[in-house]
Parts: sequence; C-alpha cells; structure tokens
Amino acid sequence: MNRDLTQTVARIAGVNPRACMRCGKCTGACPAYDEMEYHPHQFVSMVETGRIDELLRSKGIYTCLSCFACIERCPRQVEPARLIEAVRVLAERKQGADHLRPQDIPARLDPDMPQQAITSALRKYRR
Amino acid sequence: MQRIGVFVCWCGTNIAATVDVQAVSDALAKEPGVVLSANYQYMCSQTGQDLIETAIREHALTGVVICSCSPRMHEQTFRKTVARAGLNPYLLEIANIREQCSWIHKDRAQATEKAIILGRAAIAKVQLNTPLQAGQSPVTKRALVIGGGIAGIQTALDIAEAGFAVDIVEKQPTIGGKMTQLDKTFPTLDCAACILTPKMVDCAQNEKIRIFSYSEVEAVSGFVGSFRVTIRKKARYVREDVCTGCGLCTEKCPQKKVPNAFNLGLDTRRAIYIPFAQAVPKVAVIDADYCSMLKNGKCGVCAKVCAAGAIDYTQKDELVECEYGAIVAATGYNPIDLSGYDEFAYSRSPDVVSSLEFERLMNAAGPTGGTLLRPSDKTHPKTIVFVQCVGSRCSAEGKGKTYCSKICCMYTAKHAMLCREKYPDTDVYVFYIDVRTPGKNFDEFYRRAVEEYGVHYIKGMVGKVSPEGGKLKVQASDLLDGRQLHIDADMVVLAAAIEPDKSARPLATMLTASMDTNDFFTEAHPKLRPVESPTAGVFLSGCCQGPKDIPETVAQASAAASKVIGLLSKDSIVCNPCVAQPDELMCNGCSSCEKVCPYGAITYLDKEFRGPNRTTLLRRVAQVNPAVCQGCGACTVACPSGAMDLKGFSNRQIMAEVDAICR
Amino acid sequence: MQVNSEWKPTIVAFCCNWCSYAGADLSGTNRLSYPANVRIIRIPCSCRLNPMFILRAFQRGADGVILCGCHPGDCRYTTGNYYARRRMTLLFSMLDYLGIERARTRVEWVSAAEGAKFAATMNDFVQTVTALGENRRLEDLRCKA
Amino acid sequence: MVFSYFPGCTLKNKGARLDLCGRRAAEALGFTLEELPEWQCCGGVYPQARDEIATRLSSVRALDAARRKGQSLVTLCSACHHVIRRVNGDMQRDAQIRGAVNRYLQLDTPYEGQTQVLHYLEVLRDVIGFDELARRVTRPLTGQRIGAYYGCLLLRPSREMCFDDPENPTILEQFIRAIGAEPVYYAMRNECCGGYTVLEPGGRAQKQAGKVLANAAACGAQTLITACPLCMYNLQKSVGGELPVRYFTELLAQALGLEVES
Repeated sequence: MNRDLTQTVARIAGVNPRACMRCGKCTGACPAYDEMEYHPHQFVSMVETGRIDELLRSKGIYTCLSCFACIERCPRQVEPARLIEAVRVLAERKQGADHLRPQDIPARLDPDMPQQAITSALRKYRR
Repeated sequence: MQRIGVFVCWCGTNIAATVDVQAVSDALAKEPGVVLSANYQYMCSQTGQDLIETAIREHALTGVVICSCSPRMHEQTFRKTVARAGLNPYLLEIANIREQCSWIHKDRAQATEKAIILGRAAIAKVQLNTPLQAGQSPVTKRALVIGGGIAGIQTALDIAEAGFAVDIVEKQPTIGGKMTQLDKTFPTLDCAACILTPKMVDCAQNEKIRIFSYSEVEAVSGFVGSFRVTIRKKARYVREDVCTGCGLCTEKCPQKKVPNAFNLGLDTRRAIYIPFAQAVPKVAVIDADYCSMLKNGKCGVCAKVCAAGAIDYTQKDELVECEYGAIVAATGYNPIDLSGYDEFAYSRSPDVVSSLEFERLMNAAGPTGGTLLRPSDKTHPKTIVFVQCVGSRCSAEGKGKTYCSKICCMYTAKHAMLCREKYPDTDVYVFYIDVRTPGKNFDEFYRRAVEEYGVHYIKGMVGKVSPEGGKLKVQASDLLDGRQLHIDADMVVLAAAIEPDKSARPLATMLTASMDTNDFFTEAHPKLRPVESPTAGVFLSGCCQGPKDIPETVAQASAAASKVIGLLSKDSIVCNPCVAQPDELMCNGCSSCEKVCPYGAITYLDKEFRGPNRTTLLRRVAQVNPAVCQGCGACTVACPSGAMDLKGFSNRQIMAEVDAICR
Repeated sequence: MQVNSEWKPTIVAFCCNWCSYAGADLSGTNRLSYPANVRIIRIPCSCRLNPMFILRAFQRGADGVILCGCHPGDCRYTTGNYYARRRMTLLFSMLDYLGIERARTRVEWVSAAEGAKFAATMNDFVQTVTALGENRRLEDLRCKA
Repeated sequence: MVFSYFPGCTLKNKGARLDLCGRRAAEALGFTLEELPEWQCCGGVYPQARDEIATRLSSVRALDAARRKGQSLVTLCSACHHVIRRVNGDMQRDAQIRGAVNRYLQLDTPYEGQTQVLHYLEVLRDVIGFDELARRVTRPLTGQRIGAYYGCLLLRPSREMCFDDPENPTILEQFIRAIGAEPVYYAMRNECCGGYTVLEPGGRAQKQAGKVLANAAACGAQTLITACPLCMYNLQKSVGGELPVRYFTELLAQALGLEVES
C-alpha cells in the first residue's frame, strides 16, 4: 500500500481513479488484453488501492498500445490509459530503468521502418 | 416598545451538539426589545409549541424569534403556533441555526458565535415586522394534466373519481404513452396492453375527463387556483367528432412508405393512420409531412373512401383557452438517442436495437407479430447479447446521463427471461455493472431469470460490437472470471438510458417550475413533498420527476391526484401576504415597476391628492393587485423613487439584518 | 485549542429563497462545511437585492458580499435573476469607481439541488476575500456629523 | 488559400510519398502548403503525463510560428496531427501546462492555443469540400473497392481530437467516394495497428496489424488507405493478411491525374 504514490500517479495522469465504478468497459475494449498481466480495470483498481509497486514492476505498462480505446469509451472519465502512462513515466523516471536503451535499437531496425516508430518507442520506453 | 421573545431549539443534538444553546439564549436575551429568551429540546414538538404559545400570552409578546432549523422546514408550523396564541403569524422570524450553522461547522465556539449573530439579525428584522393579512383567492375547480401516459391517465382518473373536472393534454394522437408500446410488464409478466387499455377507455368514457389529444400546451399564465392555459389543438385534418375510427382510410391511402413511429421505425404505415388498434380517441390523423394531398394537392383518396365524411384537408391548428385550479406535469420520458454509441454499432447494424425496439419486436401487435426476428434478415436470432447501462451512470462529458435509469435491470431480466421462455434454443447473455432490483418481488424475478431460465449474467461490459459477415462480434469483459470474451451474437440489445421528454423544459419555463440539471422536474421537498413542484399549484406525476417503473409511477400519479383533490376541494386559498406595496405619496407613476413585473400585477390609477393651497392634484400612481403579485420584489429595486417596497422583506428589514450581521 | 487571532472576513450572502437558500440548506443536510463567517440573508428572489444593500453592507464593515440566485432560466419568478444580473453588472462598475475591489462582490447561480456547489462557492469566495484582506470601510459621513 | 504546413520527420524520408503526393494535390486543388521554417520533430507520441513539459515544446513552437504568420497549421501525418492538436488543446484548456510552457519558451506574446490545427483531410472536407473534389477528379478510381484505415490517432480521444465520430467515422469513406472508388466498411478500421510496439520483441504489432488486414480483406477491400507512415509500415509487415496499402494522398494525386515521380 502506498497512498502517496497513488496521489502522484493520479496527479500525473490528471484523472481520478476513485471515479471508477468497475464496469469493465475498458477491459472489454482493450486490444492488448492478452498481453497485459493486469487488465485495464485491475490497473485502475490497483492504482486506487496503492499497489503501485507491483504495477511499476509489471511488463504490462510497456504493452499498452496507447490506442486510446479505453479513454474514448470510459463512462467515468477515469481513462485507464492515462493511469498506465503515468505509472510508466514513474518507472522510467528512476535512474537506469529505461525499458529501451538507444544501443538496443540498431538490432531491432529494418530498412523500411519509419523514423516515427523509433522516436515514439524511445519516448514511450525511455526517459 | 417591542416585546420580543426568543426561543432557541436544540433539535435534540442536531443543534445542541455544536452550538452552545444556553449561551445563545443568554446572549440574545441582552438584545434590545427582548423580554424573554428560552431554549428547549424540540421546539417543534407539542410541548415546545405550547411553551411558545404560553410565553406569547404571559409576556404579551409583540414579536417572536425562533432559532431552529431552516424556515423552509418549519416556518409554517411556527406561524400556526404564533397565530394560536393570538399574535399575527407574520410577526415571527426564524434564524436558521441548523442547516446553515450547526450542521456545517465543527468548531463549537465558532458555531455558537455564528448562531448568536444569526439570532441578532432575526431580532433586528422582527423589530420592523408588521402584521400582515393574507388575502384569499378563488379556486377554479378543474385540473389540467399534461401528458397522457400511464402517469397522466392515473392522475386524471383519480381526480375525476373525486368528482372534479380534469383535462388531459397529450401531444400524440392517442393517450397511453410509452406503456402502449410495451409487451409484458415485470415482475408479474402480465401484458401491458391488457392492464392499460381498460384505463384508457375509462378516461374516454368518464364524463369528468376531457381529452385533448394531438395537442400541446402553448402558454400558461396566472397562479395557483386560477391558471389560464392556452392549448394548441394541432390539425389532424380529420374531424374528431365525425370520424368513426373504422380505419378504411388507413388501408386505402396510397402513401405506404411512412416510418411507423409507434413501432420505432421498424416498419411502415400510411400517411393517414391510427397509431394502434386500441387508440383513444380512435380517430385517424393525417401525417402532413407525407400526405401528397397536403403537400401538392394531388390524391384525396382518404376523403373519397371516408363514409362519414370526416376528412378535412383545410383544418387548421386551433387554440383553446381554459382556466384551471391546478396543473399536473406528467410529461414522461424517452430513451436517449443511441447514435452516439457506435462502439455498439447501433447505427451500423439493424440487428443492434434499443430495448424499446426489442419490446416492439417481442410484441404480438408489433411489426413481426410477436415472433422474434432479426430486423436485417428476418431470421431467428440464436445468440442474443444484452448490454446494460448504455448511457446511464456516465459522467463522461456530453455522452450520457450521470444517473441510474432505474428500470433497465428489471426490463432486461424480463426480456432475457421471455427470450429463453419463447425460444429455449437461444443463448442469452446479459452484461451488467450492478444488478439493481430493489422492489417488491424484483430480486426474486431476476434470480428466476438466472436460476430457472439459464440466462448468462456476466459482470462486465461490452467494449466493442463489430458487424461482420451477418454476425455481431461482441468483445467484452468478464470481470469475475478475469477473461476477455468474444461472442458471435445474432442480436445485441442496448438498455438505453432514459431522459425526460424534450417538451418538459419549455413547459417548466411556462409553469415557472424548477428543474434539475438533467431536466427532471424538482419536487418541493425530496422526501416530504415528493409530488409537488415548489411552484404552488403545480404537481408532478411519473417519470418527469425522475426515472420510475410502472408501479412507482402509478403510486406517484395517485399521490399527485390526492394533492390536486385537496387543493380543488377548497373554495379559496390563502395568498402570500408578502407582496409589493407602493407608497403613493412617493410614487410618480413612471411605469418602471410595471415593466419588470412578470405577472402583470401592477396597474396605474389617476388618483386625487391634496396639493398646496387647498388645491387637488391628479397624479398617476402604481397599484399592486395582491392576488396576482407573487412577491419577487423586482419592482422594489426598479422603482427610482423608492416608493415600492415588499411586505415581509422591506428595505428597512433587510438593512436591519445587514447591520446586525456586520455589527 | 489554537487562539483565533488571525483575521477573518465578514461575508454577507444574499440567497434567493427558492434556489440558493434551499441549496444552502442542502449543503447543511449533506454536512458540507464552509467557513462560519458566511452569514446568509434570505430574500425572496435575487431581483429583490437592491444594490443599496450591498453598499450598506460595505459601509457597516462587510469584507465581501455574494448574491446567489437560481440559474438563468430557472427563476421561480421567470426573469428575476436576469434583472439581478443586469443590476449587479452596473453595480460592479460603480464599485470599481469607488475603489472597492471587484472580487469582493460576486454573483453565483446555485440551484436547490446544488448543495455541493453552494459550499464550494462559499469556500472559494471566503478564500478570495481573505486574500484581499480587510476592506476599506465606506464611511457614511452623515453619521459623523 | 495558404496554410502553414508541418510535415514531420517521417514525411521527409520513409513517408516521402505521403508528403509529395499531398503537396502536388494541394497545388492542383488550389491551396498552398507553406512549410514552417526550422520545424522540429513533434515527438511522435503525445505526452499523456500532465507534468511532461519539455516534450510539448516543439509542438508549441510550430503552433506559435503558424500564429505569427496568421495561418492555420496543416499536418498530414496522423501522429504529428494527433500530438500537435492535443498539445494545442492543452494550451487552450490546461492552465498549468500553459503556464509552464510559456514560462519556458519566453515568447514575445504567450501562446494560448490561438492557432487552428487542421488535418489535410479536414482541409479537403471543410475547405475544399468533397463535392468539389469529386468535380476536380479527372481519373476516377471507378470500380476499386477501398478500405479506409483510420487507426487510433486521428480519431481518439474524440473529445480532444474533434475530428470525426470516433466509433463510426466517415471522412475517409467520403474521400474514397469523392475519388470515384467504392468504400468498404470493415470493423477494424478504427482499431490499433500495433503502433510503436513494433520495436518490442515478440511480433505483437505484426499480429495486430494482420488482424486488421484480414478483416478488411474478408469484407472485400482490394486496397487499404492510411494517413500514417507507422500504420503503413505495420500493415505492410503484418502477419496473417495481405493487401496493398497506400497513402490516401497517393490515390488523391492519381485521381487528380497527377504524375508523381517516386
């Protein structure tokens, strides 16, 4: 339990996880469902109950596609993707916690890949 | 010299816990003019009231201040108490030390200090109170019910039963409302039409009831006891008194492609139509948007086939003006527009339907004759997914409604159950957030759907519906099982949130009745006066006040009727004596006050006054009709010479309060 | 207990009987607190508020005056709050002229259902006025003679 | 009509066709895209964290440059559009972000979201008009069955993007009709292509994009069009579906009868 972290995450995300009514529309909408160990509604609940440390360790924060489907459809303005992003930002702000290092990139490139993919991934995966 | 009595109420511990009531009564005892200051546990109790009465008599009080709960709660009670002791009831002021003091402050010292200040303000005001006499105004013994659904019908029948005349104004060509479109009703599964149509017929046959169908309220003036209402009878192009309702015209009309609003556009009707077989009144009406005779003067088939000669293409809207003693709003509800919910593919697939559309598809009098068929290909759906809370409990900006629509859990259980009963080979899924069944026999009903009928209730929500290859691919969450579900459904039914009818907002403006942010009418008190509007003489029946199911609507409709009967059984009612009053010596007849008066209560009179040197002057001065004035006070501020003042809230009284507060 | 030596403004709130006074009652019923230095005067309608009352309040030492009425369109008397709004607009420029900070006077629409809004409005207003500090009292020179 | 134009990094090399065809078509249709001088990368993704200020700055610089020229800012790449539009919204609505950005940038006049941000498609819809576009088409793509692929970035979150109905968009279908082809509606047209997760091992993006292609093909599409180089890449590299994917500007130029060198 870490209430301070809950508040930090809510502040970074700019949404109120307490507004969640556990309808599960986010989880019903999520295209990356199978890749996330904590599904969007669980993610919200864990933020609310202060289980941020578990979330910080979770790989799911890097598998969210940022497709905004849950933001679009959330009836309570909780918008799980914002919370996921906030936790990811929190993880990456720790020293050396980058999910993707610049030196890893060349190995993953192919000649057709657009610059946009690299910039985006770096922005998402690294401080 | 004033002799004022102060009475501080403890309200049990409601006040006494945060306010030192003894300190308050001690402090107020020192105020000028106060001859007595007492406190007691419950001032509103019989003993408390006796205490006040006795004190008024024994101390020959000329004014009373009660420090207690909000005047909105007990001002009337205490006015009666004061009157019983022989004092004018308007020589009473209430200091609100509960809602606006003890309940909101935690610091005892601060709350006590504030209570004393509020008491002082009331004392300062009561010093300047004058005895007021309330006038009487007559009551027109006729009621108006706006809306002819089950709420309006029940209210009208009850009022008529008590012997009073009542008119129903219904904007559709027939009374009956939403209930006529329903198939079965929960939790007993009796047929809606079987229980409603006899009531509709009763309305038509009751000589105390007049039905203005296909009519709308155009304007309302006046006030409780004597409202003047203008009703627009829209042109039906059929003479109501001549049409026999034989329906021949509706079979012969060549214009066949008109979307049938009664079946929510699931099938078509003719340009001349009777909404359904049991319509009341059973009179045809021409849809001017589709009738080629009305649009370009060609056709006239209906006039030719009508043996009674009822068709009249030249008919015009007609305005009728009537007087009423009381008005009941029963404007009902509508499901919200679902076009904003395309994650459920509502506008992309005809097989995604709203619950009301589903109701028509299950109804024996509906477009499919009661056989459940998919609108797209007329096949029998094998897998049906119901989605609850579509647009309800939604705080997302501009998308849905923040409230729970209340009826959806139960009608969805009903639909699911009926599907399984009629077609045991169907798979029925219900996606829910919570199942809310607080009603008599409601939870048992829902459990039966699960336990006996095998409806799959899944705690979760549908995230997306995609029409694909004749199927509806439903992607949803099952929160209890921790799965994302993918169901190939044949039909998806959306439990759309319900909202007040669009006509309610303009009506509320006409009635000066207040509404909440969702356009539901506000009741005078959420618990103690649930069927009255804060506007005197306006009552509320059915869903216009908030979402309700049929039993609740009928209960409220009868309650509203009893309030109307109570009002109509009086010959006259006591007016509000706190009305405007001009000082004729200061008035210069400039008409500023008349221009701001919303009620037309101010007129002008050329009056003779004594001038200098024994002459007489003819001067134009304002006159206020106390029966019409509602006491808003707009004129008092508009008056440039300060001649207009408001009784009970005079300039001097309010300034005395200001002084006492700022002291 | 801490001694309340810090200065607290005197706030007069004029509330129309039908909406805002009921809204204030509702915030009481819901136990939504706001500072005790807000004192409410009940008037039948916001249009009953004579701008003179506000000047009087400032003269007698009020630090802030707030007028609450029904939302536009919802007035019990149909149009009263529109009159109030126009009159207050005029008063604001006069207060500017007199040198009284505009933020010391405010008009808010609070319905009978908005208990939370009433409390929030009062909290915010008290905060604003507290930040402005004590009001320069308007003197009634007639009283001095 | 002259618009400020923000091409974005990808359109300068890997997505050059999107850019080139778009410019040519604009000339033909009578509007000018004036490339902003010294524009910087938009960052590729919108920083959802409210306390991320640095990543918003380049968008604000572009927006401010357009404001100084008194022009609307047009973008062509979905990602740039998404980022710039939302940052502009932040500058209009979020006082905290607005304050921090302006304190940092020290512009002559603070930027408060005055610039109008338009996607190229919106110019076609709202300025030129699809009816007018249809009249200008000289080589209509008659008989072609084209699926519109919107992806995420153009549409969501609709409250901020205000681009089209997020669940049932029509703008690309209108475009397809205007160039004489037949739009194919398929369920996954507004689903994610996998986005930047393409850099993650495991081939998720390829699978995700494969589902989109398979769905479009099953519904009868012969070609897909997109406005996003990353969508284009993911769709082309997808596993489990095969369909030609084109930038919408390529088909636009073709329908207008323009020869655009590769």
